[in-house]
Amino acid sequence: MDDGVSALVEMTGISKSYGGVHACRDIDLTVRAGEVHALLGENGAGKSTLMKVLSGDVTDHTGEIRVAGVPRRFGAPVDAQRAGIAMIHQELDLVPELSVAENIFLGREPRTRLRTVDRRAMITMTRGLLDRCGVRLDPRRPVGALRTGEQQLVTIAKALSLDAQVLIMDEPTSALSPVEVEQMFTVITELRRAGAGIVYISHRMDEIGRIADRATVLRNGAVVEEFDARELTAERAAEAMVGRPVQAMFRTRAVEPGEEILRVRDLALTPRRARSGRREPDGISLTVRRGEIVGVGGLLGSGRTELLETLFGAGPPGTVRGEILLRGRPVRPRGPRQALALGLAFVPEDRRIAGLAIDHSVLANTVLSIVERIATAGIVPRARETSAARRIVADLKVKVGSIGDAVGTLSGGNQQKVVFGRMLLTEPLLLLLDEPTRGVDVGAKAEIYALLGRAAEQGIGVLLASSEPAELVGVCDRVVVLSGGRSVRELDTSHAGEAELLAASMGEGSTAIAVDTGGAG
Amino acid sequence: MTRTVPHRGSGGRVVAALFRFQSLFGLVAVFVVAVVFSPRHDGALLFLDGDNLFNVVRAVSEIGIMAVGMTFVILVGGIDLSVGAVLGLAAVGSAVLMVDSDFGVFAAVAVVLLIGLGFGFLQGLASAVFGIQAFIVTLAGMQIARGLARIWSGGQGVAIAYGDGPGEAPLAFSLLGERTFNGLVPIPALIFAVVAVVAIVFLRTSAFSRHMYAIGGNEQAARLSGVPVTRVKVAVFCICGFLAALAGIVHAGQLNQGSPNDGFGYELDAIAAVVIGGTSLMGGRGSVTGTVAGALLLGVLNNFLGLHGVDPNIQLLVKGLVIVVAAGLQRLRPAG
Amino acid sequence: MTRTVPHRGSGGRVVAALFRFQSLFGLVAVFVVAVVFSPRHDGALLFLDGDNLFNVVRAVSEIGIMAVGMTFVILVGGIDLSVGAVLGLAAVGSAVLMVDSDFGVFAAVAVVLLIGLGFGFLQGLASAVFGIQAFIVTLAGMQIARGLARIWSGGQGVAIAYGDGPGEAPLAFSLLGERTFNGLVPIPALIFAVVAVVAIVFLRTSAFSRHMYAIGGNEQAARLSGVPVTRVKVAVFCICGFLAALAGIVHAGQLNQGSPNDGFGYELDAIAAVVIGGTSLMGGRGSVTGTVAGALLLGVLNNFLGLHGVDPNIQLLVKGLVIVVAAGLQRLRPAG
Amino acid sequence: ACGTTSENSGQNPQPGAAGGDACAGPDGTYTIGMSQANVAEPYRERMDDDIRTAAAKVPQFTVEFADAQQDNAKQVADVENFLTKQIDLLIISPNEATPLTSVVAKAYNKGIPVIVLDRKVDGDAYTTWIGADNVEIGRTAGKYVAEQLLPNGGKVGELRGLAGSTPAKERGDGFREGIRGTNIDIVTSSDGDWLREKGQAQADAMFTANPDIEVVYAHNDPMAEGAYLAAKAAGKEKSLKFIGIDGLPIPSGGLKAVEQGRLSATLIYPTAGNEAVETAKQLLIDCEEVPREQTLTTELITIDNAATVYDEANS
Ligand SMILES: Nc1ncnc2c1ncn2[C@@H]1O[C@H](COP(=O)(O)OP(=O)(O)OP(=O)(O)O)[C@@H](O)[C@H]1O
Ligand SMILES: Nc1ncnc2c1ncn2[C@@H]1O[C@H](COP(=O)(O)OP(=O)(O)OP(=O)(O)O)[C@@H](O)[C@H]1O
Ligand SMILES: [Mg+2]
Ligand SMILES: [Mg+2]
Repeated sequence: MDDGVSALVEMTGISKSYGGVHACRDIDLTVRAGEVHALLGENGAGKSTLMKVLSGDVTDHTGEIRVAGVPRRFGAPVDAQRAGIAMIHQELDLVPELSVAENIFLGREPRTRLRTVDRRAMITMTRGLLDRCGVRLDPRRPVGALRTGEQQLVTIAKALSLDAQVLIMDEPTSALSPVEVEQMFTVITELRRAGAGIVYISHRMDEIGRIADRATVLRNGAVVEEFDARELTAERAAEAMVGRPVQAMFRTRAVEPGEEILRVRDLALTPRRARSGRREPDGISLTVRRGEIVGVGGLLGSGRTELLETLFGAGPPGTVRGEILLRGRPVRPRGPRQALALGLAFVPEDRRIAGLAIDHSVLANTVLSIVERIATAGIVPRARETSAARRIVADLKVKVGSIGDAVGTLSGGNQQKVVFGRMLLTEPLLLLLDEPTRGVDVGAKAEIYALLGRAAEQGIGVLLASSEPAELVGVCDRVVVLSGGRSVRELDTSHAGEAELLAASMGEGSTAIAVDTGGAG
Repeated sequence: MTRTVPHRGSGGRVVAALFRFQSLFGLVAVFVVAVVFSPRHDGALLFLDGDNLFNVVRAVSEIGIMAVGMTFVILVGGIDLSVGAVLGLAAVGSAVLMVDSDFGVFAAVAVVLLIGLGFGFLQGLASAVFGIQAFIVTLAGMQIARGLARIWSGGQGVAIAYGDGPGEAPLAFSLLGERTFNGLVPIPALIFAVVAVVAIVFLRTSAFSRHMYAIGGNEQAARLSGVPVTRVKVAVFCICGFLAALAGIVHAGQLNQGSPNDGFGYELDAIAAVVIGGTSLMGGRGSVTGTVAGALLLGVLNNFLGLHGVDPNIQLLVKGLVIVVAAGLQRLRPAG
Repeated sequence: MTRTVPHRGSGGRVVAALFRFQSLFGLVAVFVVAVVFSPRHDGALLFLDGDNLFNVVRAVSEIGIMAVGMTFVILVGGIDLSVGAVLGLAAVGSAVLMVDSDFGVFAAVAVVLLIGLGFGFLQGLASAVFGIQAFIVTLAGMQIARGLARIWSGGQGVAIAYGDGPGEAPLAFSLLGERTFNGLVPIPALIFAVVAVVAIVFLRTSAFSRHMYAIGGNEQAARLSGVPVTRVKVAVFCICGFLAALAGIVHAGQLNQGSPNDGFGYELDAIAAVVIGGTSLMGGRGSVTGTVAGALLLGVLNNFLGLHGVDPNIQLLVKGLVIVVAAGLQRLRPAG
Repeated sequence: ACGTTSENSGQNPQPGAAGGDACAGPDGTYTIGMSQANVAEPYRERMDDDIRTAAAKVPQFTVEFADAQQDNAKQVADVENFLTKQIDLLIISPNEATPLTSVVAKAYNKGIPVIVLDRKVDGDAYTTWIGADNVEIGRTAGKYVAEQLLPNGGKVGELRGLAGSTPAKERGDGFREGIRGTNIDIVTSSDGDWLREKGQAQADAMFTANPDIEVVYAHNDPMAEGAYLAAKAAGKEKSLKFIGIDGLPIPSGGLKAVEQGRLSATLIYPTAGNEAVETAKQLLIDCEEVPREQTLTTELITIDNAATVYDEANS
């Protein structure tokens, strides 16, 4: 191990359990200067927990942490930050009401001589940081008004501002599309060159081979393998994580699409009150047929989310123009409830904010959409409720002790499956999925894809928005590319590949997004 | 494949089972103290005297009935400060309708319950549809209900005399002041019990209650899951207004009078009962069982302090401390 | 590389600028109504009479001072129901210390302010450290403060007589009932103004205030960013208790008496002022400017209704409706 | 703890003065401001009503009412509003004495005649005070208990008014004077906060803890009624005697309760509403001097005179 490169951080014998759950068992991990160390593992393998231990968020662990050779015991995140360890959290931990600059410097505000906050310095410094990440954002905008992807960029800038020796990035790219990912890689390369050590957690296997130097794989809270990441293939990594070979990720089945379920023609929405940061549909046409999986591609802010929300009636109130035909009949969902009744189902992008009641049981979260349907005279028979939940939990292979456990104690991927399961229980005609595999591990991804395949076979139509080109190309039959709220291209994935998709996304007709190829600024 | 089965030892299981009844801890503790330190008379524990126990329940029945409705509102993340004033309005309404307008008992009760429901409905609209914070809507509602009660009653308590003549209320209404089962169980206590049982069963079994919890847990998620959020919220305020009006009817029946100042400050007692019972003011977590325990705790405490003739100022201190400690007990729940 | 520039038309910019002052809308509206419909006397608008306007400010100064502290607590997502009772305790304290214990003005004021701060501190501890919901902690705190005030005062209002003898308070204290600047500006109004300005500047410029907003907006994020969450929360309760005690001193000085029942129900007025001023009860959003506007709105409204001799019962209705509408105005803000 | 303020003593008040320029005789029209401490107490609402009724018979008078909601500070603001409006005469029933003293003096020193009802203010910057003597009322109640109800002595339970309020103290003290030297014991005292329901709940506990009580002395009629209800629930309403205070001539008042046999007695606490309007008339229309103090007498009401007094009051 000791190849002359100094270890910035050595963690030895780290264990941590939640109640009876052993999230980390006796883990050793070193982070060296100038390396990108990938931390891999299934959902719930203990990656985030291990890093929370390192960043001083989780404190009731056993084992030892040495920073630059000195044993440390952190009592709070500040302690770790003072020791030069910064972390970008998986769940975006920003304060929506504060501005970008205030968020970045929260807890470490630059002061004037009068001990007041030096706002001007803060804004200038923020500009610098954002430039480094290649984002043009007004530092004074409240973070709550930013898109998920933009927020992720802000957390990255925030972590950079700490000038940390060790930077932990817990799924920093889950909401980013390829362009921003590239930009972030540039930043990482810079940091590495400056001698920082980086722990990189991601479920996007293609990223690992590109950026990481070493990789450690966790399973069941314990280290199972270490690799030299540069010679790591996605298959190899997946196998190490899951413990057995993972079958072909993407389906190969040739589709036999049936009748048309959804036809959208020139859909446009003028919201009653404009909300900044949103890109409402402004001329979208597409069709989905039975058994078909149609992708929705585009860059950050191209209006994918907004399209799905509008179809589901979950967008802002306003005037809808154009046509939405569901099985040939014009419809205009006024709200999620009506949309569900029409046979639509929607899995939102941000499960924590829009998907789950975190403190409530898996049971309560799963059956929420069908309690009325299975009730007689308003009374829900407990047996039917639990059997429905058990069935879907088994079908989706949700890893959970008992369906009575709080959904917040599940790993991210399993939480995602719960939201998914809730929608499948409604037996929809058409599934609207917004980034359904965000933060989901390879194994679970494969399961979800298989599930989508099965749903399609049963004649359900799927409309799937995703930022991952590989996913769109691999899973979908066709991909509709959005730009600036319009549908600009439609690709047949049996002919077109990722490169074409990317080209189409960045291509013509974009007003919101100006692609600046000349580096930052 | 990773298995993340939470392994709980059997000890953990016992503890967990115990903590399911956590909202009763405070009540049990206060009850035990009240028994052990009960004043005696001829060697008998006065506190455990049957009459006394029923008095306790009777005394909390109004707060209890309101607190059940309050639980519903708080479960969806709201709050209702108007219940005390609605109680006053309902008490006045019952009296005026029967005495001045010669309504029969059922007609008067029905109209008053509808008024409570309607008042809750309007508040629900303002809060759920127009998105004004429930605290402020119902703070205003409190003033409005009080004003209406004062105007309706002419500012004075309206006495309820019983009989068949004009200006007299039907004798049936006076039942609310009586006791049943051999003169043991006060009717208000019975009504409280019925309301509580219905609410508990309703919360356990109904689809509607699943919606309530979901809204309190994550409103946006509930909406996207097809929960009719606005409708549920409005309905919950209706229920709360309805129960406050019911409490007002009970109040008028017990006191043979409806006064516009009745129920002043009751909202805080009702909220205290709910919170002591372990319902979170953030919504999404709690139960009516807890609320009933909370209300009884307050009642036992009042009774105990009263039996001992504790100085009223000291009573305030003791009550304050007990409320904090009881609410603190709710925090003991093991995580997960 | 990506640019996501939000394009706002210049019209949008004007609207946005306008809405920055949204918390003043209600005040302006009520003010205009008060002027236009002012009763006249010899042709002069009575409402605009200088004395009258200062009376308005004087009348809201206590609520206003408390509401500033309340804004802080609410910004971090808490609430403080004890302020009214703490005002009473402080009023009693000032009177007793000066009259019975022969304290000087400064000693008495200092002790009373410390008591308020300490009371806030304990409540902050209970809520921030032990995690008991602020609503219930301060509900209990309200009872405890009221009980302490009763005990300390012997249950009766303690009159403050001025003079140098024993049992007399130093004349300096009576300044609180006076007016300055040619007998125009009441001292309490001045104190309110100073408190408000200090708070506004503090909120705009201090790092502490960023931490407050952060805790109210996303406590978890604040904690992860190294914000000393517990310390900030406790501090905020201290400030609120301190300001409630200050309001109590002003109260005693204005009325020449400290009575244990002083400040009864003031907490609701203070909260109403905060909410009308656009501060969210969920925390993380709001301003002292808004709170001041909210307090003045309530004052103008009271004054206007009083000047017109509106029936007190109708006043209740009108005030309730205006509060709802004013709170509703806050919702007009364009999102984002 | 009843101090006085000295700040208005330099203002040269004229006790009993007619208010000089205030009197414009029968041809003037007058706005009277009535500042009420609160209307939550039936007694005070009745006071307002009496003033309203009496003033309606004087065509020159318009009365505006303000309700201070038991808040001294609000009452100060109410009076200030009246001053802004330049009323011709102020009637005030103060929430408490000291806090209202200076604003009342301010009005008085502006030449506005001030009629103080029920509770006094400190100093002498007012035109006249009309009210009853709570200590005297308590004493009468005590004597009645000693002479009529328990001539051989016995045990009494007391239901007190709101802690900290002056009448609660005075009615309690007076009663103790009235029973001094007899064999009567006040075995228990609880706070009923003037409220019927509070009286009922306190009495529940009182009867449980002290089964040998024979008489309940309540500081007002509603609490006495509450105690009666508690006794009835315990089946003791026949063996116990209840006395209250106020004797309001309204359907929910004490006179009816005595007439209907629930209370053994009540003591009239006169509202002084009629007298206030009468005094206003003397001051504004007749330009007469009025006495500085008008103490109204109480009357013991038993079943013998309840109906008559009720009818007289409402005639
Ligand atoms: N707050 C918590 N309470 C209880 N259990 C928890 C908590 N946080 C995590 N766990 C459990 O600890 C285990 C490890 O979780 P962790 O979040 O570290 O996984 P992860 O590897 O980061 O997964 P993912 O890839 O889904 O983010 C899981 O079984 C999870 O259920
Ligand atoms: N100002 C805003 N107010 C409310 N919601 C917003 C706002 N800005 C963004 N959002 C929400 O954030 C999400 C869009 O952010 P995200 O960065 O995920 O965009 P995207 O999915 O990459 O792009 P798109 O889906 O628009 O193609 C949506 O759920 C959108 O509704
Ligand atoms: Mg994780
Ligand atoms: Mg999106």
